[in-house]
Amino acid sequence: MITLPLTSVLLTATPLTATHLTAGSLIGIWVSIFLTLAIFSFLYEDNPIYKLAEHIFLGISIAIGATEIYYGVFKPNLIDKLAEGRLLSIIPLILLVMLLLKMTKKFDYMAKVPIAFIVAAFAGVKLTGEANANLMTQVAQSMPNLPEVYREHGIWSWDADGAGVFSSIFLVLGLCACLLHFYFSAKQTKSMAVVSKIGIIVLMLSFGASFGYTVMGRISLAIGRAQELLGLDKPPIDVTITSGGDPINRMSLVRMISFGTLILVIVFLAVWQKRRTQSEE
Amino acid sequence: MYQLLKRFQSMDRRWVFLGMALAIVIPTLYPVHFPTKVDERVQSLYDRIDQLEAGDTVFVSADFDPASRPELEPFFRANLHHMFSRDVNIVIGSLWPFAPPLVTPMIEDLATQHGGVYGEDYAFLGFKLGNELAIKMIGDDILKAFPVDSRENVTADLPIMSGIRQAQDFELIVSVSAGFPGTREYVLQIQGQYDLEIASSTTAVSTPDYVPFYKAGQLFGLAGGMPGSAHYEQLVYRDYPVEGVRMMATQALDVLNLGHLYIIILIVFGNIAFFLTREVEE
Amino acid sequence: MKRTVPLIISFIVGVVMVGEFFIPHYRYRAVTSELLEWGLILAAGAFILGLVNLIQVNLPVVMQKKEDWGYKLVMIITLVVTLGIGLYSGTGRQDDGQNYKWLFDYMFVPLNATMFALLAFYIASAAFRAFRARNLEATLLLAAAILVMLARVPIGEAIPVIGDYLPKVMNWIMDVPNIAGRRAIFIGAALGAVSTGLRVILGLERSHLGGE
Amino acid sequence: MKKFLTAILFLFTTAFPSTGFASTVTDLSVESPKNSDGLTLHISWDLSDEGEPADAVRVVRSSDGQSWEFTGDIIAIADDAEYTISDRLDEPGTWSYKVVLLNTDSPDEVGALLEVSRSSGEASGTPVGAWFNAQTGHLSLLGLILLVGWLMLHYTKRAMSGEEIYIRKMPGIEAIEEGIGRATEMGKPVLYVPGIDDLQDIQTIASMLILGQISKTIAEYQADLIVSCCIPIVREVADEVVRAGFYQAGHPDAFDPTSVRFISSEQFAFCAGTNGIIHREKPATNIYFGRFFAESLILAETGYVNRSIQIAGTAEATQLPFFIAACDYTLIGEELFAVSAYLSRDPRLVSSLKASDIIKVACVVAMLVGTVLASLGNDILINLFSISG
Repeated sequence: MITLPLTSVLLTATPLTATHLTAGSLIGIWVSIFLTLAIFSFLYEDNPIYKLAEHIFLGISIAIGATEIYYGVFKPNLIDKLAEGRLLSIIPLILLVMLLLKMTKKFDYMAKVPIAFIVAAFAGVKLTGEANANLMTQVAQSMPNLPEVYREHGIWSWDADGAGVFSSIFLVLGLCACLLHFYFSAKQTKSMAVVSKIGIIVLMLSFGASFGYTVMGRISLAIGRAQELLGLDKPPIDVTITSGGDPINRMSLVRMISFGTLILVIVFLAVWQKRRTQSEE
Repeated sequence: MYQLLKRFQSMDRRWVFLGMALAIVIPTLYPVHFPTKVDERVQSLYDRIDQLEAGDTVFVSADFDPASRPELEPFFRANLHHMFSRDVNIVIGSLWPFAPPLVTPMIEDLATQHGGVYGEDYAFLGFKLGNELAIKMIGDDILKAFPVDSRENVTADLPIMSGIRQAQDFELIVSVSAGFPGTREYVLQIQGQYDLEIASSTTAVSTPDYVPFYKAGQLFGLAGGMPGSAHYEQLVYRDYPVEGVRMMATQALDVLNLGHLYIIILIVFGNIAFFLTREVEE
Repeated sequence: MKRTVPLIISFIVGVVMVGEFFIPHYRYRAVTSELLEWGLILAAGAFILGLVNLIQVNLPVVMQKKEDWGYKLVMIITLVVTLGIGLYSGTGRQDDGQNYKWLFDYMFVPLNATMFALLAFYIASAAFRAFRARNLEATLLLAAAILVMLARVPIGEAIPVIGDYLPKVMNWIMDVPNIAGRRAIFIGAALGAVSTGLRVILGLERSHLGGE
Repeated sequence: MKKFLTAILFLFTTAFPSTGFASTVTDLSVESPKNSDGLTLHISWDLSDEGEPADAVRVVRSSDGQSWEFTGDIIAIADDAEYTISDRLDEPGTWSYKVVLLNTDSPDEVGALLEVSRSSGEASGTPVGAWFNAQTGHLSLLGLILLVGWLMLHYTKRAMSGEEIYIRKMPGIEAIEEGIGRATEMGKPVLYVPGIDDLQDIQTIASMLILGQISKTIAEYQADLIVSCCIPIVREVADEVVRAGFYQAGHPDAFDPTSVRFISSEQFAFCAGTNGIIHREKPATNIYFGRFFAESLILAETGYVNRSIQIAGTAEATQLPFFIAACDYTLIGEELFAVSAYLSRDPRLVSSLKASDIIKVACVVAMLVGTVLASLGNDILINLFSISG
């Protein structure tokens, strides 16, 4: 175990000369911290600042999605091509208009054509992809050559994370049991119930692994937020707020803003809570 | 005792939240570093990319958004660094609408560090909606899927795209995937059809889902979650800490310790309380 | 007519798309990539529908000053302003100093990321209050979960004696039972996709066209 | 001494730079690969160690035999190397190829290179595109699809002719009805979330089918229903499905058009919006059927805090542990599809279920037999299931 001093672990980048923080960026940093804490305030209770942040989020996410979709799809794949005079691109335009007629009462049946088109396109594309990668390949990869496995790893090899004949057989039989657990069109006999039970056990081990990994993923994301609130998301630089003013460490500045905003949010929640209890009485 | 356990069980969950917050903030402020062994799946990813030759062209699909950034940004950066420093040409595309504004600064940042020339050493084709359909199109005809790049240059005219028309014309594909659509859809739609070499960097959540693909040879490498990114960082930047680079995943991995312990303790204590009180009730 | 045309289109498009896997000829691929492009455009069109629908739902709430109308107003204003700035800024919208970039960096990023980060807290609470070793299955699930959590962080490897074996056992769980379980689910999902796909193509599945 | 030797060696190597390998191009061949798109040619050649020395080679091509252009990268000459490139063409037709020998100081102009006749002889080829990829794996995939189709149609016919195809009853089905009953007693709504994926996803389709049946039951019980959608098209369809359900139950007037809502197509905005519904409207029963991602836990947790009865079903393996943890009843994977078939008794669904059951048993048999065969050194079954690109 190596304990590194805080500065060397977190502040690895070479400090640059102080950069000027524009008013826009400064306000941005505050807004970003405020919105972060506003969402976190939901953990206390559903409250007005959370709702405010939530609705800003609803609005901004749809707007950014729409903007990116415009520049990512409509413009290059439709508008530009029409502007070049590509006649074939009139067909998707017509289909698009038909889809948008969905919003009218009178012609909404027209939308069935583009919907049929897109659903069938997805269905056709997924059909071969799933059958190939998720069925054929997985079955093909579940037929181990046991003597070869034995030559390579023996019955059980710690060095190879437990690979070996035991694990190979476990994999094949476990997979068979799981598949038979999902066999619905027969009454369950006693022997089938046993197989099904084995299948469930294997599935539960699999879900357990999933659970462990998911916990890790979620905590990782919270760490990301903590790094930003504590000013550890950017290289350590000195910034000036007013031109010609004294340089201040960006990390300290962010921490000051975070702390101040946290107090603000807590005070707000306390006042809001008090008022609510009063009005209930 | 029973009363105490009962109260412990019905404790306001906001105390649990507060504990979680402390379990994250404290080690972030005062980190303790433990060395780790590099995962075999990450090693094979690294080795394959390390074998690329100067002039090879790789397609990177950046399919993540701000929400999954902590896990994937470190990999994305280290991966670009790795390939730029080997003079590999990098073509980047995305299937997530929120990716372009997020990844553009990262790409530019790394390109500037390595003196990459846009259009020759790297290019960002932008975002394409349509999930499986878009992936199928990348397999069929990438120039048709992305007629222009993110800077509105005609994609076919970019020097980096000469000789490239389909996914199989790339040396390999790196899918940096935060979920749907992502690695899984690449594997399903085009990996088998064209026998492509695909590597995946993914969130912890998707990792158990992608392990069968790795074991079946459908992926040649898999960097799962924060440890995956941290291991890759450690392979790319051999020494820790590195001057001028923030190894964000490696830092975060040290914070994860306490977070995991906290959850384990919660599960164990929650269950003990549950069983003790249940016995009394019965 | 209103019913037959969509069904014919479903059939043709579906069959052409299935054929894409089996027919590598470039002339055929020219057709499929064209159809795929139309698919992309329609998928984008569906997004416009959502946008309009959102305004259709929320505007009356604001007009009639129903509950939470203030928030809905904030939402509509944010939407309109962001969209306006985004469309106005053009290709350079992601450059430094652009308003669109500001909105994305300082508003969308923290909101999106924090929403996700809430999950860490909910998992803690679920772990404490909901995850119970009620029976054999749940016990196995929990045991596997704890083992994976411990082995996946550096501190697990640092535990004396068992620290060496923890990652190995975890990898075994990932490589053997996990794969067995996943493959069963994958195979089932693939069969589902094949049968549903065939139903859509053959016109037996019409729920997406509004029932029978 | 060592230093001195190194210096000598250094002088020697710089004074007489490497002159490359003596090389002559032999056996230049141009072939159209099998099962290709008709715009690809494979060019291969050998180098014999005679003639003038060179460092590298590069391929030039021409569609008319007149004007030549480079294609592909510069390839360094090495011992024992095999030279093959796959060339992508812009248009079909007959293409001629030459291999040009390069020295590091060679001019970069195609014409100049050809003039100094440092190029090989010509070889030409015409790409032939395949109209059907007839490799074993592709054939067995096609066979599999046709088999599933045939089984489906076969059992549909049998089901239509009145034959009862058995599906075992799953415990989840009773849970749904109980949940609706509870909501009616409490006078609170039932919240139905059909996942967050597109309509094309089979889980969403199954969810819509179940929603049709559930809305019928809800209309009969005269309970309230809220459907919270993440995808606009899903909302449209859910709207019609619920409307039809209320109509079939004989209560078309009870249908409230605002009950089927589009929240947002952004995952977390959707999640926040649906959370809001759970917090503000406090449904008695929450049903989550469909494809879920990260939002599953937040929704299930919020529902748990609000003491709703929760029933979940998804085929999304990553989210199942949380549903199992926080919900009262969870349908795992395909059980979701089985429930939709059981509830609707739709011959088409029942037949698909039957068809996939048969294929599953076939897979089990194939894997067991395949393992035995593979262990005996026979890879026939593995090859049957393998597709190479």
